[in-house]
Amino acid sequence: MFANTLFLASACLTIGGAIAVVYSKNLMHACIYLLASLFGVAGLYTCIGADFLAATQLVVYAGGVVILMLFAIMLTGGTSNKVNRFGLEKIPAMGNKKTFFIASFAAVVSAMIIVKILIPVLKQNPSSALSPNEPTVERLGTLLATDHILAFEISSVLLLGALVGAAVISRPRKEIHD
Amino acid sequence: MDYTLTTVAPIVLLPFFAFVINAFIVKRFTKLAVGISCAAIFGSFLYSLKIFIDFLSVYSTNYYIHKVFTWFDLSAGEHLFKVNMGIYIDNMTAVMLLMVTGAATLIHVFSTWYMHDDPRFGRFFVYLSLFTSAMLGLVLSDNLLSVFIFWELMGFCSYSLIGFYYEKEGAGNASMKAFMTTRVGDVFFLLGILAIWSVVGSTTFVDMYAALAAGKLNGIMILGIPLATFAGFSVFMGTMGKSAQVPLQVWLPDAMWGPTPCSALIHAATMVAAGVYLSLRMYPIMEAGHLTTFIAYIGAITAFGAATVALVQTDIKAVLAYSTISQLGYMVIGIGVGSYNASFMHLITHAVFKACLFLSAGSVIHSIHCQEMPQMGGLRKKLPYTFFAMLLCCFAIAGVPFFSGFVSKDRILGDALVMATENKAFIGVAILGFGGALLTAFYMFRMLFLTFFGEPRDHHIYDHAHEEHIGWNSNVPLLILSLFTLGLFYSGSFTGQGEVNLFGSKYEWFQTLIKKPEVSTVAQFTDYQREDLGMTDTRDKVALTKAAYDSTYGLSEEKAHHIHVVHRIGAVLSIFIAFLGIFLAYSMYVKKTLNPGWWTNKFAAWTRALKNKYYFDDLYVGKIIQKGLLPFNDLLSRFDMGFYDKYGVDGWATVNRWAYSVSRWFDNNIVDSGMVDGTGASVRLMNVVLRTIQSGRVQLYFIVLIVVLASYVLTLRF
Amino acid sequence: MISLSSYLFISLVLFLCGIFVMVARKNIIAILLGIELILNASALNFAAYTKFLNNNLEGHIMSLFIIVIAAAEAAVGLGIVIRFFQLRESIHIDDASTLQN
Amino acid sequence: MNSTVVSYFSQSNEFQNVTNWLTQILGFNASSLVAFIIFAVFSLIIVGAMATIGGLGTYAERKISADLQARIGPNRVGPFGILQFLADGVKMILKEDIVTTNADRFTFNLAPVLCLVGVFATLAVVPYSSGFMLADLNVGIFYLVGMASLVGVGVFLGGYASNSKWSMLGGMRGASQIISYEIPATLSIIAIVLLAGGLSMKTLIDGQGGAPQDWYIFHNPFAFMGFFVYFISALAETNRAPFDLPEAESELVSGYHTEYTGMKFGLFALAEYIEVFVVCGVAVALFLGGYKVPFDLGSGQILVEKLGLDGMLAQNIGQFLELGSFFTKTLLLYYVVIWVRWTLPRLRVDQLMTLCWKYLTPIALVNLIGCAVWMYAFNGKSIFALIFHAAGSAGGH
Amino acid sequence: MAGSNLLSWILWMPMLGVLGVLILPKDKTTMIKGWALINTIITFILTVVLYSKFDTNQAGMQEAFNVAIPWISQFNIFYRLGVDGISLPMVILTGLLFMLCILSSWTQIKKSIKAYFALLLLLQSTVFGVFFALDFFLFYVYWEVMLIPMFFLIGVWGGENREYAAVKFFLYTFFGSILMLVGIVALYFATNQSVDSFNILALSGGKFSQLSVSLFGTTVSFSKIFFVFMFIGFAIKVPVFPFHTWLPHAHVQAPTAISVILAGVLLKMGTYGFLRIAFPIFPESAKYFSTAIAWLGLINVIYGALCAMAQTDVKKLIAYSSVSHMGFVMLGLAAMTVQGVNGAVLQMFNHGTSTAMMFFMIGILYERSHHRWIVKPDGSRGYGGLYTQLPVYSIIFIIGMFASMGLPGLSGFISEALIFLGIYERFTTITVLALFGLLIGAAYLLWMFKRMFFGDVNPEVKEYEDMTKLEVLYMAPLCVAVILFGIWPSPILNVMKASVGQLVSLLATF
Repeated sequence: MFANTLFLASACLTIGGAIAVVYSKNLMHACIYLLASLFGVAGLYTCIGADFLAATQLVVYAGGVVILMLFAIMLTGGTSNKVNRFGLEKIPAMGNKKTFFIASFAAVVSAMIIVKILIPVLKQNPSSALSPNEPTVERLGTLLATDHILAFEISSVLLLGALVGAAVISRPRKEIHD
Repeated sequence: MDYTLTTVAPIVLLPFFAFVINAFIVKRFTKLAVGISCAAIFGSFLYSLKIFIDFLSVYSTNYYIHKVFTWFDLSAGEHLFKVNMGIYIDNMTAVMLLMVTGAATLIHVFSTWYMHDDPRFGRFFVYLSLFTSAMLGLVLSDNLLSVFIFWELMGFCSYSLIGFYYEKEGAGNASMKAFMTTRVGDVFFLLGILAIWSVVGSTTFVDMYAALAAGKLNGIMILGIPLATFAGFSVFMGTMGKSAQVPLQVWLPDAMWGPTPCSALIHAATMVAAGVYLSLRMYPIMEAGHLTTFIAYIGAITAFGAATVALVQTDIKAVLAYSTISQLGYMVIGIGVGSYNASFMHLITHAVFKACLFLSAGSVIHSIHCQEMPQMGGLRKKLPYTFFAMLLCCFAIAGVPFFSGFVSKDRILGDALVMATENKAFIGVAILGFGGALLTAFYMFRMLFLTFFGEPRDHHIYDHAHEEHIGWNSNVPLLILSLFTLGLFYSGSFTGQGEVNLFGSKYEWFQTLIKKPEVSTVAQFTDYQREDLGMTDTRDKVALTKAAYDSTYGLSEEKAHHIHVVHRIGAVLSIFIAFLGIFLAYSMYVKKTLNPGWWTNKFAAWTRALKNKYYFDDLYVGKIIQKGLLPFNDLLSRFDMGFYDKYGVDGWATVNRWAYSVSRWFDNNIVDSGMVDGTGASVRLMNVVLRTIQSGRVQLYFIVLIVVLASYVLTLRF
Repeated sequence: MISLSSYLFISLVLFLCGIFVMVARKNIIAILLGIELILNASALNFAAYTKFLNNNLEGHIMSLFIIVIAAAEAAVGLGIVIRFFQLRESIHIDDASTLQN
Repeated sequence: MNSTVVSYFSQSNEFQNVTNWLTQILGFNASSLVAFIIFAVFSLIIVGAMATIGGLGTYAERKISADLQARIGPNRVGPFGILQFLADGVKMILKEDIVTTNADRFTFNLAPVLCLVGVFATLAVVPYSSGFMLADLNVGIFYLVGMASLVGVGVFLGGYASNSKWSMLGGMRGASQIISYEIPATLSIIAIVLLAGGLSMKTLIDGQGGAPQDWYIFHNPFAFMGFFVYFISALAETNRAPFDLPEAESELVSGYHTEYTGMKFGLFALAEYIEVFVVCGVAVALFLGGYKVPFDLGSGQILVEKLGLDGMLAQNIGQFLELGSFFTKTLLLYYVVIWVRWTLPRLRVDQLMTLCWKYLTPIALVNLIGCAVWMYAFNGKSIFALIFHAAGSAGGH
Repeated sequence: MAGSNLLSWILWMPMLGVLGVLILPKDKTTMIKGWALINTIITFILTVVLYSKFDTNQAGMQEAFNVAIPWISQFNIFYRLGVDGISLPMVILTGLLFMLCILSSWTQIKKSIKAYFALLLLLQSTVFGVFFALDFFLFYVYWEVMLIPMFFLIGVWGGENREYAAVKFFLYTFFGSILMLVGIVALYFATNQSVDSFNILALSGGKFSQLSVSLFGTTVSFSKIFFVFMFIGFAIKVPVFPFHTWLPHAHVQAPTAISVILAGVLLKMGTYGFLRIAFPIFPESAKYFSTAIAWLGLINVIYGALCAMAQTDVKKLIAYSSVSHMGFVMLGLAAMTVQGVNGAVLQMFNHGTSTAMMFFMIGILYERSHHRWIVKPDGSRGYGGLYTQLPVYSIIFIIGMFASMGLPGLSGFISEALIFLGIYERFTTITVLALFGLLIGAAYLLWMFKRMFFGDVNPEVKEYEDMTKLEVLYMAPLCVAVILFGIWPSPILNVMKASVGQLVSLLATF
C-alpha cells in the first residue's frame, strides 16, 4: 500500500512536472517544474528498489543540474530591455503557435515510433509479480569496479573534461568583435 | 635482585636520549639542554650505583648478568647467521660503570661552570651526552662488535670535541690526527674481530672464552700466524690506538686542543681507559697468543718515554697529557705482566685522580686565562681549593703511600718485579717501570711547584686572577674527586696490604671481586644460555663465601712467600722513588738548590728530542704522509686521468674519427641526394557539396532526424 | 500497479514532453530542459527494464552513466550558452547559426 | 517499509498485543497500520523536536553570543529567557505576510518551503540512536547529501523571486557557495564511506566504537584532516559565519531573505538552524562515533549480563544512553558553530571561492586518496590499532 | 589496484609523468616541477606499498607481483616483470632518490626545465624497468634506453666540459652493452630459441656449465666466455677498476641531481646485474672467477681511495670515493657467502643514500660558491671555515660524510662489516688489504672536511647563506634513512635475506 502510494505520487509528480514544463510560459517556472519532475523520477526509482540511482538523481539533478540551469537563466536574463544591441530578442519567447504545431507533429511521430517499438516488448513480457527490493549499492559498486571499469574510467575522464571545458568556455574574456 | 633490560638499559639510553633531545633543542633552549644532559648522566649514575651496590652485596666473583637480543637476522634456508647484541655486567663492569658515570657526572657539573660563557656552551653538552652514552655502551657491551661500534662512536665524539674550537687551525689538525691515529688501531681491531667472529661464530665475550677453553682456536693459522696471536695482536692494536701507546701515542697530546673538561673526561678518565678495558676483556686471548712480553714492553716504553717527554713540557695540559700516556703505559704493563687486577685498579684510580687533575688544571686556566706554567707561580693563595685538590692528586699519581696511585701502581710494579725475577726478559720492564715512577713523581711535583709555589712570575696574570670561592659547580667537583684519591676506597686499607676493615667484612673488595679470567675458569661460561629481550635474569646468584678469597691466590706456600717478599721490596722501592722524585722537584723548583737549566744544557740533544716529542710527529706527518703518501696519490691520480684515461681510453677516439670521416663522405655524397619530397595535400573537394545542406538551425536538424528515424522504424517489421 | 507498462508509459510521457520542449522552444536553455527530460526518460526505462526483466543491475549502470553524461552535458551546454550570451547577447536558438552553409 | 523505529518497536510484546487486538477489531492484518502509526507518530515527534531545537538554536545563538561579548542576552521571557524563541515565533506568525509587487509570486512562496522541505527530509536518516532512527536507508548519507541540496535551490529561488538587487546577489552567492562547498564536503564524506564500506548510516556508525580511538576522525591522519574539511565546508553550506555571505548584513541588507517577512522569513531561519543541527549530527555520525557509547553500553547487553535487567528494558536504557551520546556530541559541535560565528570575521567572495577550490577541494581529494591508500596498505587498520599492534608485537620478541 | 599490477604501475607511473610534462606548456615551470614532484611522490608511495605487501619469507620472485605478458611472441620475448628481495631495496632507493632529485632540481635547474623534467622522469621509468625486468630482452631494452636521457641530462645541463663527459659515458656503457647483447644472443641460440630463451629466471641455475663454444678456432667453455662478456658489461656500470674512468668525468660534469642518480642508482645497476643475471646464469663461472673479482674489488677499494685523496675538486673526490665504495660491493659479491652478499646488497642501498647525501651537499654548496675546489688551481683555499658560517649545512654534511666513511651507528658500517665478515672467510689476505681502504677512506674524507670546514672563515665563504628550508626538506629523508638503517638495518635485511640465501645456495652448489 505504501509502495503504491509512493508510486502514484511520484508518477503524478513526474508526469505533471513534465507537462508543466511543456506548458509553462516562464522559463524559471519551467525549471522548477523540471525539478519537480526529476524528484518524481527519483521517487519512481525508489519504487523499483533502485535506491542508489534515486540518491544519485537527487544529488546530481537537485544539487547540480537544476541550480546550474537557474544560474544560466539568471545570467542570461535581463528584464529591463528585451532587445539587445542587434535588435534581436534577448529572452526568446517560449515558443509560438508555429513552433507548437511543429512540436506536436514531432511528438506524435516519435510517439508512433516508440509505441511501435514498445508494443512487442510488452507483449513478450507480460507483467510479472514484483520481486522484492534488495540493496543495490554493493552490487553496483562491484559491477562498476569490475565489468564496467572501462566505462567508469572513461566517464570520469569525460566529467573532468566537462569540468575543465565548462570552466574554459564560460570564462570571461574580452569580447571578440567579428 | 632481578635485572631486566629495562633496569640496565637506561644507563646507556638516558644520556643517549639526552643527546637526541638536545641535538634538536640546543640552539634555542641552551640552558634546558644543559640541564637535561646533567640530569641524564646523574640518572645513569644512580642506576650504576644501584648495580654496584647490588654486586657488592652479592660479593661473588662469578656473578654476572647477561642479556641478549637479536639485532638482525640473516638466516635464510640452510644459512644461519644472526647478529646479537647484549648487555653483560660482571664485577668489573659494575666498577667501571660507577667510575664512568661518577666521573662524568662531576665533569658535567664542572663544565656548567667552565663552559658557561662559551658561545657553544650547549653544543658541548650535546657531545658530552653522546660521548658518555657511547662509553657506557662500550662498558656494558657483551660482544666485540658492539664494543667496536661504541668505540668508534667515542672516536667520533672525540673528533668533534677536539675540533670544538674549529676556527683554530690547530684544533682541526689535532682532531683529524686523533681520529686517523686511532683509526689505524681500529682497522686492526676490526680485523681481530673478523678473525674471532669467523672462528667462534659470534663475538660475544663469553662465547669467545668458551671457545678458547674448548680449544677451538688452537691450530688455526692466519697468514702463517696462530689465530690467538693474530687476533690478540690485532685487538691490542686497537688498544694501542685508543690508549695512546707507542707508536700510536701522537694524537693524545694534541687532543688538548679540546676544552679542558672534555680532556678530563675523554682524554684522561674514560675513553683512553676503554682501550685498556678492552685489553683486559681480551686478556685470555692475548695470553693464549703469547703476547704478554710484547705488551709489557710496549707499556714500559710508553710509560717511561712519555714520562721523559713530560719533563720538559711547559704547558700545564701537556704535562697532564703526557702523564696520561705514561699512566696508561703502566696499565698496559700491568696487562703484560699478568697483573690483571692491579691493572684494572690502576685504570680506576688513574681515572679518578687524572680527572681531578684535569679539572684542577681547568680551574687554573679558567682563572688566569693562561696555560703556560712559566707564567704562573704562587697561585696557591689565590686558588686554595684547587691547590688542595691538585696536591692530593699529585700525591696519588706520584705514588705516595695512603693514596690510591700507590695502591695500584705499587702492585703493578711489584708484579713486574716478580716477573723479572722469574723471567729475565722482563727485567727491562721493571727497570723502565720504576724509572718512569721516579720521573712521574718528579714532573708532577714540578708542575705543582711551578704553578702554585714561589713568587708570581707574571704579575699581570697573577693580579688578574679571580679569587677562588667555593662554588657547587666550580670546585666542589674537584674536592669530591680528590677525596677519592685516598687509597682506602679501593683497597679497604690505606696501604693495600689488607689490614684495616672499613666496611665491615668487605675489606679488599677490589682484589677479591676482580679476577683474571683464567683459561681454567672461563670454562664456567660454557653453560650460559641466551635470554630473550625483557626476560629476567635466571643466573646463579649464590655468592661465594668469604673463604673463597685466598690471599695466596691459590699458589703454593713457597711461591706465595716469594711473591710476598718481592712485593715488599717493590713497595719499599716505590715509596723511596716517589719521595726521591718529590724531593728532586722540591729542590729544583722551590728551594732552587739544583738548577734545572744546568741539566737541560748538559743534555741539550736529549732536551731537543724531548721537546720535539722524539720526532714522532715529524716522522708521521712530515715524512710518511707529506713525502710518501700524498705524492704517491698525486702520481696515481695523474696516471689515472692523465695517462690511462687520456691515452688508454680516449685513444679509441682517433680510430673512430677516421671511421667517421669515411662514413660522412658516404653520407653526404650518396645518401643525401635522396627523394623524400613529394606527397602534398589535395582533399578540399567534398565540402562544397556538404555545405549546402547546412542551414545552421538545430531544431530543423532534429526534426529531420526524427522523420528519418520514423520512416526507418515504421518500415521495420517486428 | 507498479508494472513495466506503467513505467514505460511514464517514460513515454517524459520523452514526448522532452521532444516537444526541444522542438517548440526557441530558448536554448529551455531546449536543454527538454534534453534533460529525454535523458531522464531513457534512464527510467533502463532502470525499469532491469527491475522487471532480468534484475541484473546492468540497467542501473546504464542509468548511472546517463546521469553522468547529463551532468556533463548540462555543464558544458550551459557554459556554451553563457559564453554565447556574452558574445551575442542572445540565447535565441536561431541566432546560433553561424555554421550555416 | 523498512523503518528502524518500527522494527525496534516490533521487538516488544506490546506491539504484538496491540497488533493482535487491532486485527481482531478491524478484521484485517493491522500490523502494517500499527507500523504506519508508529512511524507517523515518530515523524511528528522528530519534526516537533527539531523545530524546537531550531527555535532553541536562535535562543542559544543569542545567549552564547551575549556570553562571548560579556552581555546578558535575552532574559525576560521565561526562566533565563528560555521562552524567547516562542515569543519570536508568535511574533512572526502574527506579522503581515508581504509579497512585493514585482515579485514572482509562485517562486516567492515556494522558496522557503523548498528550504524547509530539504532540511526536514534529511531528518529521516539522521541517526539519533540505533533504534530511534526514522529510516536506515542503505544509501543514507547519499540521500542526505542529495536532499540537503534542495536548500540551495530554495535560497536561490528566494533571491531570484524577490526581484531585488540585494536578494538577487544574496541568492546567487548562496547558491554558488552551497554547490561549491558541497564538493569538499562530499569528498570528505566519501573518504569515510571508504573506511566504513557502506553508505548507510548504520554501517558508518558501526565501523566506529564508543571510545575516541575507535572513531573515524582518529582512524588515520587523512580522516583527521577530513573532519576539518567537512566541518568547514558544512559551515559554508549552511551559510553560517564566517561564510554568511548570502545574508551579509553589512553589504546586502539581509541577503536572499531581505524581502521576506513573517512566517516565510521564519521558515528560512528555522531551516537554517535545523540544518546546522543536521550537519553537526552528520559530522558526529561520520567522524565522532555517532551514537556509540563506550563499553558497548548502547546495546544493553552488558546491563543484562551484569545487572540482570530485562532485555527490552536494558535495550531501552541503552537507547537513551545512545541518544544522550549523540545529542551531547552534536550539541557540542553546535556550540562550536555558534562560537565560530561570533569569533571569526566574514570572508570576501573571492576568498570564499579560493578557499573552496584551491584549498579544501584539493585537500579533500588528497584525503580521499590517502584514505584509499591507507586502507590498501594497512588493511584498514586504524593508526591506533597499528600502534597497539606494534607495541604488542614488540613485547613478544 | 591489484597486487599483480603494482609493478606495472610503478614502472609506468613516471611515463605518465613524462606525458604530463610534455603536455604542459613550456613557460609554466612551476606546474611542470609540481607535476613531476607529485608524480615521483606517488611513485615513491607505490614503492612503499610494494614494500608493505612484500612477503619476506618468500625466496626468489614474489609470486603476487609477477607479470608475464607476451610482447614479441615470434621471438618468445615477454613483458615479464618481477621483484625479489634483491631488487626491492633498489626500487625503494630509486623511488626515494628521484623524488628528492626533483626537489633538488627545483631551484638549481634554470635551463629548459620542461625537457629536463621529462628526461628525468623517463630515466626513472627506465631504471625501474631495469630493476623489474625478468625478460632478458626487456632488461636490455631498458638498460639501453636509460642511456638516452642520461646522455642528454649530462650533455645539456652539465658543467663546462659536459659534451665530452656525456659522450664518454655513453660510449663506455654502450661498449659494455654490446658485449652483453652478444651474451644475450648466445644464450638465445644456446637454448634453441625455446620459450624461455629470454626468461632470466628460467636461464639461471647453471644450465650451461657443460656447454662449450668454438671461438677463433679454439674450444672454450661457453659459460666462461660469456660470463666474462657479461661481467665487462656490468663492470663498466659499477665501475670496476680498468673501466672506471668515465665516472669522474660524468660525475664532475653532471648537474647535482644527475650525479645523485648516477651514484645512487645507476652504479647499483651494475652490481644488480651481477646478482640478477651474471651470477645466477653462470654460477660455475662466477665461482671460478670469484678470486679475480675479489682482487678487482680490492683494487677498486684501494685505488679509488688513493686517487680520491689526491683530488682537489670535491665532486671528483666523492666520485672516486664511489669507486672505492663500489669496490666493497664487489668484494661482498666475490665472497659468495650469505654475509658477504647480504652485506653487498645492503651496501648498495646504503651507498645509495650516503653518497646521494654527499652529492646533494656538494650541489648545495656549489649553488653558493659556483666552484668546487678544495684548493684552487692557484693554490689558495677554495673554502675554509664553512663550519662557522654554515652550521646546519655542516652538521648534515658530517652525517653524510661519516655514513660514507662507515662510522658505526650510521648505515655504512653494518654493510661494510658484513662484507668484511663474508670476504674474510674466503680471502683473508684481501680482507687485510681491503681494511686499509677503510683507513684511507677516513683519511681523504676527514682531510677534505678539515680543509673545507675548519679554520678561520674564508672571506668568500662569509657571503654564503645557510641551507634553505627546501634543501633541509630534501636532505632530511636521507639523514633519517642513514641514521635509521645504521641503528636498525632489519627492515632492509629482512626483505633481502631470503632471496640472497637462495642465490648463495645456488652458488654454493658449484
